[in-house]
Amino acid sequence: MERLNQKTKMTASIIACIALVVLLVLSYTNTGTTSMLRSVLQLGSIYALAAASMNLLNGFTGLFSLGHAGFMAIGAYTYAVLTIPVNKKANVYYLYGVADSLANVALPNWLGLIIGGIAAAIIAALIGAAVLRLKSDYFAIATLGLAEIVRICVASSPMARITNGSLGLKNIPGFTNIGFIPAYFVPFIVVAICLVIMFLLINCSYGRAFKAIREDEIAAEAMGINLARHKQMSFIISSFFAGIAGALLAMFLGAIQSTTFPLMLTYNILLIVVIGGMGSLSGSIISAFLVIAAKEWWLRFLDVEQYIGDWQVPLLRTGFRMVVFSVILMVVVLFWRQGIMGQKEFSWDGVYNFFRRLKTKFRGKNTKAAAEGGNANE
Amino acid sequence: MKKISLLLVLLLVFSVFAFGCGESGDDSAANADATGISVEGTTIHIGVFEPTTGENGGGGMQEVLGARYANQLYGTVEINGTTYDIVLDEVDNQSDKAAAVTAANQLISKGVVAVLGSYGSGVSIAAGETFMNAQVPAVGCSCTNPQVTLGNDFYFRACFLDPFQGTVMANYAITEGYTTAAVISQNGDDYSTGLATYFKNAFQELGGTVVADVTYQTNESDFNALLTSIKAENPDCIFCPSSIVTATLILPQMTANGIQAQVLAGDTWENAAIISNDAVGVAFSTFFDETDESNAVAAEFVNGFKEYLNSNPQNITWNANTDTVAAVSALGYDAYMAVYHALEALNGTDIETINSVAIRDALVNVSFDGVTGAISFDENGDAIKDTAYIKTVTEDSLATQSFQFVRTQSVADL
Amino acid sequence: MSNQNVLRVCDATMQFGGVVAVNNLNLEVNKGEIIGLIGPNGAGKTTAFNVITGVYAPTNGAVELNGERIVENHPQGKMRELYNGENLGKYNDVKVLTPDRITKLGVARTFQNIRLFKNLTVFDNVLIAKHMNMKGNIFSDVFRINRKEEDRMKAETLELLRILGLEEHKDDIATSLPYGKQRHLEIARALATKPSLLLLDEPAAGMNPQESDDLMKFVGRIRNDFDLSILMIEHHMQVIMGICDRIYVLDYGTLIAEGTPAEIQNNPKVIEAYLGVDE
Amino acid sequence: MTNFLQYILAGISIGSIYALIAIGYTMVYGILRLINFAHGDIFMMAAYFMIFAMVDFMIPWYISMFIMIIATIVLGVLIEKIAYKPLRTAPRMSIMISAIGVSYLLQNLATYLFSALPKQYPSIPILNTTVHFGEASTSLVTILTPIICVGCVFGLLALVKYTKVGMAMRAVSKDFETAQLMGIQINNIISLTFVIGCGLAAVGSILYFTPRPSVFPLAGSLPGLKCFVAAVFGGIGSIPGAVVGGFVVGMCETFMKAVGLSEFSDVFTFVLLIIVLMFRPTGLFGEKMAEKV
Repeated sequence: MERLNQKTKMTASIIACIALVVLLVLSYTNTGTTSMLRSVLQLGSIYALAAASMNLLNGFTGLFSLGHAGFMAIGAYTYAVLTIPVNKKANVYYLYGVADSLANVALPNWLGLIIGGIAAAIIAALIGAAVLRLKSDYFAIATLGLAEIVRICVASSPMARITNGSLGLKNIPGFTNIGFIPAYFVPFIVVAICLVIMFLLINCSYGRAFKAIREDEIAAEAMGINLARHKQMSFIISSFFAGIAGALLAMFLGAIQSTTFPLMLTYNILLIVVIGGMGSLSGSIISAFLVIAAKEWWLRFLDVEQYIGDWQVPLLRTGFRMVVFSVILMVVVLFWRQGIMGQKEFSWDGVYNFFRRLKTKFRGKNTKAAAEGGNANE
Repeated sequence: MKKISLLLVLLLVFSVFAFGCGESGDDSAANADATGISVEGTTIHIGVFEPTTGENGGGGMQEVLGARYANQLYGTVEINGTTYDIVLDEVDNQSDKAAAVTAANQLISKGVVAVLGSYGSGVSIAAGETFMNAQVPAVGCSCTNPQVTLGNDFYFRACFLDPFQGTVMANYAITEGYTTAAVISQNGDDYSTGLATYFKNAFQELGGTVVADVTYQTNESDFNALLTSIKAENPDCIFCPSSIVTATLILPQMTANGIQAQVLAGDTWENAAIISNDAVGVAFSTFFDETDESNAVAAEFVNGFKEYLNSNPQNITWNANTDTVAAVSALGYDAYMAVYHALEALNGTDIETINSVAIRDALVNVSFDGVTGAISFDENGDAIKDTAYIKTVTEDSLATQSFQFVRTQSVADL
Repeated sequence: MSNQNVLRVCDATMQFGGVVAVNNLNLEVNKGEIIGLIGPNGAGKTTAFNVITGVYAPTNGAVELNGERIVENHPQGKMRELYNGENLGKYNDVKVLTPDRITKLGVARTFQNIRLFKNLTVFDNVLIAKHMNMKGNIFSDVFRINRKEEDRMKAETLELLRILGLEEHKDDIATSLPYGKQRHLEIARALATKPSLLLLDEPAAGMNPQESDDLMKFVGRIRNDFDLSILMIEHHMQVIMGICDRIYVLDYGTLIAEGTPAEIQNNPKVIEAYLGVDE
Repeated sequence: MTNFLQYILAGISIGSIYALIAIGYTMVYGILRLINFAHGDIFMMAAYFMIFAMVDFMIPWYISMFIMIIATIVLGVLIEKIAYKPLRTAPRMSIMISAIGVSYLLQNLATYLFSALPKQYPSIPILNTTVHFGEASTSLVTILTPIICVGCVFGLLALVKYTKVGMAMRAVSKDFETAQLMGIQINNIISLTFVIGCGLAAVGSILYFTPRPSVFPLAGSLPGLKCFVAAVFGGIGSIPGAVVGGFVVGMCETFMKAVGLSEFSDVFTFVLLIIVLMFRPTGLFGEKMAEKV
């Protein structure tokens, strides 16, 4: 493993950032045919946040939770209920009417976003005390039950005047310009801020404590780490970001329903986490974009019957895309267990060494010995 | 230190580019405002935005068939001396809202100038904003929720609405002499819950009593306990707006539980999949009747469409293994025809390029005889309809695999 | 050497259902001592460790650290009928600190089957042990408000690794170390919690005579350098006899002998129960 | 009173099917420590096999039944060989994720092959005969279900307790590696577990779909989830626990519906589950497993 010096890394980082930004701007200014790209990027970033927050719990703290959709639902509904403009409430709650206490409430969307996250965190704090004592599989099923409870309660009739019951909410304010920053970039900025916080978290002392719990609970406890408190913390933080991701999803969709947050959503996010690598935030981010782009965009052609001349390409018809997608997932799970990144985070050293290895491979057998000699010197 | 500086650089760069693109961004937005999406070359792309997988995959596919058939018949249009080919771009919204938005964007990025669909209101509501922002008109087929078109100038629809349908069924129940009703609806489903509420309100207003109001979960398949509690109340009729899947589950269980009450339902039940011994006697409202002789357009459509279905075994599979014409197929056809007539209306205008905004403006004034009756749109973009077709399943239906038309019902009949 | 008492185990009994793993154990560790705990396999040595460190609550009995009760229990629930040990009624409080609190009070341990944080680096393994004494909360930590604290922890860790001769391995993944080094690392990690009492569970297991000799010297050194009292379980008799001030012998959960190495070596009970069988 | 009887019948009938399927979950868990998320979907595929045999190939029901059970078992064992076996040494989480992946694949495959529209489950004449109990009426299958369920459970318990194979199964569930060292063919035992679990799912699918004759690609997901809850409730890994769990879940949801709280019947089930887990973290009959330190 060869290391690059600090200056090279810095330059590389700056260049990468600028490249990223330029790409984003290009995707923005080019209207018309790139709108698909734009929505995939936005949705991808939201899923990246959701996956990263799940990874914090599943990959970093070793708590196998299946309740993510529930916390996203809490965030999304809290955001939606608090921010729907007052003059549109009558239109939204057209059947049941709106609860009196909410009739004149319309918070600015940034505040709603934060409250959405906090609401999810509060529920997590309440529930966590009870379910975090459970061992792995039991914890998974308890959180799964939790998500189902949230989903059903949100759509139930006693909640109708708040959540509009089964009818769902619409006219949810979307992304708006922040000063000179156009609305299109808002999700990226919010997600970037959240991800930076998460990166800071996993690299600080508390983050290390989480990893210690994942590696060996008993040893972690023997090192003076309070298991209950740290698990609770991880659960709350993960739920907070899940709530934010849910609220962003509500902003992106503009309309939500309890069925927007089924168990399948949790599974989808889990699969993103697995493909990216359990225990790698950068892996989750990369795989979120890849999976969303593949599922929503690149593989779409599989759903449409195609003809080459008169010959109909076999198998291609409605539903085939999802079959191919799930087969790809299985292949990843079975043969590429580490996912894209394993437990490593993105680093320039990693990229550099990856390309070096590639180069060595391509050079073929003749130079292999020489390359090995070079390695030995390191 | 490294991380902090990285973060700073990131923020700095973000703000710098945000400055830079402020103006250019506005420019492009302004462009979009004027014309939406324009047709390039001589091919007009029309998007088909339907669920072909997921909960509503079955019904969605039948609508796609209707649209495909219409496209087969009316595949070209002549506007100001140029002949344009009309091509359908189909996309699956998976009966899922999150997928619906990207699916809608997929269509926009393919450059469609109009969209047909969807089956199920939830996905239509979710995608409505995308179509509106892209200035592309959409014509809903069987999305009956009022929210679809409300406040969206680019969404039209070819069918009637839930408040109308719920009221119609309440009227029907009262005219048939029923005074007590039980209502079964699906938790989390806007169609089922909305329709049930409209029915309840109207039924009570007309002097009936709702004696039981129960709900079930998505994908639930055991209804014995629910039906037992309904049976205890002994209602005259049971209103059960639900998906086809639920219908096929709940009907046999009603028989098994010995429930004699009249079963009423909404438009979704018009699907050959529900026809069975247990379904005999149910009544539901729908948009269209294939045996309606009074409508020549419909008669022609029915013959042609049956032929189309039988031309390919896969079509029959998609149509629940029969060649009965589903109402949603007729709506798919009508939605296509609405766009087609709007395109025709552009002929003779001094338009240089065909664009989505012009099509939208033309749609506002479209008026034609469709398969499901005369179609023109009101200020919300909803087709003006005043009657629903009540259909039932009889012993004959079992052999013919088709529904029997009972009568038309309108709100004013009482 | 002062005779100040560090650890006292009082009448501790640990019963799993009907099986008595530790029976009425009394044990003392004084400041600066190295105490050996020996006995045949399954004698209940590790269980005794688990009682002291709070992993198990004893069925009956108490544990005192520096004169303060950290663990006390009496038979409860179903155990009330199953319990067949002595000293019923002597301990009436129920106080069981969790392992992390006991570690904070200055008791550190290693494990029989090495329990390192396998996929983390050597440096991180030790750094994690510093977490419990960190000043500040999660917000100041995440947003790097108390960088000094973080720098202090890292400096201390580095210093510790240097003292223990693991500095060159600091960026290696824990499991990539050779077996002996992993044992060293586990001890280093325990030392990073700044304990006053160190419990070592078979530190020389699987080592050859040369390695165990080194380990013995190492244990003696850290006792002096870190001002520790040490309680160790060990099977290597050279190690035990060469280093321990006093030795306790367990057999079938019961204490059968205690005394200086010389006394133990000549104790007929021990020879019968343990040495006679083993060697 | 009639109503009460009717509710009891409904509760017992659904409860015993939950119990049958929950056994599949619990056995696989007992042996592999794996929550087989795909079990509900295997149950759904069994129903499609039956439709194929009886409707598409016109085979009489008594033969179809065997064909279907065998096909389901083959499917289950194939899934085990392809998706679970390679992961035997992997962390628990990976194999659980693989199970979720299989479930996802089966649902999508069913949608692709059979379309999302419901298919009519063929009627088995004998099972559909109506039986009267005073004023309460029910079909024969409702009565048969608990009987078959109890029969299967006793058979299974006898197998586990008194046969050599059963002893091997118990050994494997206690300690994988030691069992292997004792000369037990682990792979055969695991396959056998899947054979039994899937066989019961197949039987369960006949009993489930005969009175609820509609099959669609997601038909297995909700019953699957509930049976899974039932298994955990009873203490996953314990066969009598799964049976008790199945009946409790079935009864609870029936009576929640009976008292007019249909909306919250599933909520109640999950709340009950969480409460039970809080007081008995390994379910009602689950073994406490202390981790060795």
